[in-house]
Amino acid sequence: MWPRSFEQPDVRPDEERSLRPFICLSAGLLALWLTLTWSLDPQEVATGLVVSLVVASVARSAVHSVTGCPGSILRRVAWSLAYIPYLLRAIIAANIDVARRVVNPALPIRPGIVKVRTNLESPLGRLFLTSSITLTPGTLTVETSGRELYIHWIDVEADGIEEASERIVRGFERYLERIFG
Amino acid sequence: MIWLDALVCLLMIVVAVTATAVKNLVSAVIMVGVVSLLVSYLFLRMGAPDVAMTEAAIGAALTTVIFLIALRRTGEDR
Amino acid sequence: MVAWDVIGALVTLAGSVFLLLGAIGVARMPDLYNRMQAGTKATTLGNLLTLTGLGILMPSWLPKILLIAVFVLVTNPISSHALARAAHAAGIPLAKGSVKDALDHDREAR
Amino acid sequence: MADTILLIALVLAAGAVLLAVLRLLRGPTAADRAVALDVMTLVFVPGMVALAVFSGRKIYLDVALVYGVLSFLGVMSLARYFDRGI
Repeated sequence: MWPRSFEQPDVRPDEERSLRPFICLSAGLLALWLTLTWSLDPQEVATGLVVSLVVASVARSAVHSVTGCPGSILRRVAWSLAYIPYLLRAIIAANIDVARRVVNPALPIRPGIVKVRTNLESPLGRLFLTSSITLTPGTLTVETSGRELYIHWIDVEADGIEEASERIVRGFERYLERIFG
Repeated sequence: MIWLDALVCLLMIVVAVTATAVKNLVSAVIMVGVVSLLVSYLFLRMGAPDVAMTEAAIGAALTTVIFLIALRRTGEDR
Repeated sequence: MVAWDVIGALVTLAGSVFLLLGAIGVARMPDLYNRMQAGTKATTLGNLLTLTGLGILMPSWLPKILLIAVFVLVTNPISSHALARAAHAAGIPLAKGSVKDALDHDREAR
Repeated sequence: MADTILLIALVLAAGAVLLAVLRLLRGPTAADRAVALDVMTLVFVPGMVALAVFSGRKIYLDVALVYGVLSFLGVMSLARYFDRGI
């Protein structure tokens, strides 16, 4: 079901033994469960605990890429919190831009697929980058191959790789490279 | 909001009839999915959330996947 | 008390304006990729605003409604990226006025 | 006041559904129709939440959530099909 371009990261043997990702994942799943049921009944909590432990033990390898990052957790959480308003502002600005194009009778678009290059190393960071680019109207990630992204742009302003990367990628990258290292 | 229900019913009939007439079979599968979306909304409107949830599970996901697998296996899409 | 109702209704109205704009884009745009730009993105903001407005109308349900909004926000880019990628791989062309297609160019070079 | 604004919002959402159905019926390729299906889901999920808020039954929210999840699955399987995956 997952797009092929988001490969699983390599799992190093020393991380295989660590319990931290397992505990993080099961705590996250339990929090999701409690939000969904929205009650602190002992039966609900017990069921959630069992289910989240089972799911976490099955899907453990998926969280290695998060906990395997260098740097302190606190700093990354702070940058993630700063990233959310930035992303929302970008989405709203781009939405108004696209809405203006749509209602204009002349339909002023210059679509095309451009190639950009990212400096992000971690696969999870790239996943967030492609998702953020896709979430902003006007740009849509069509294909990824390694560090290169092919992006459908509703109004091609810049032709070269460097210039297009500057316009589309850099703003998100500034935050993401601090979150995912 | 009876006009909204009437509109949804009308759209449902139009989409369902088109689904039988369209040449491309994948398009027909997508239209069946849309019909199940509208039916699910109507069930919800009539006060049956459990039926709506079942319709969503079967109509949106299960039949789409099964139809697509069947199309791929029979090679009818070419 | 009444003021909150009006604020929630106004936010919902703003969201539905974006939903309508996205749908207009889907109906008007010339090719699949541009339709996706208007359709699945402008409607995401519409979705977010509508759900927030409804959450303001019913504050005790706000966490669950925001959970639905976050879920839409997470799954939407993944499904539209997958759809665009598959469509390009299946050879659906860009519209006539398109400026360039770097991906097609690179595929042929390989 | 608030009721009037919400009624206008409902009319706009119904217009969005109409336009999406137009694209569904016209769309030259199946992928265009898949986009229309995606848009309709994005309109109907807040619609179901609105129904939940107006009727005051919290269980309706679960239907909206389940619909969101399953429609994501449907669109992903369509994408896999176009990509010759399934």
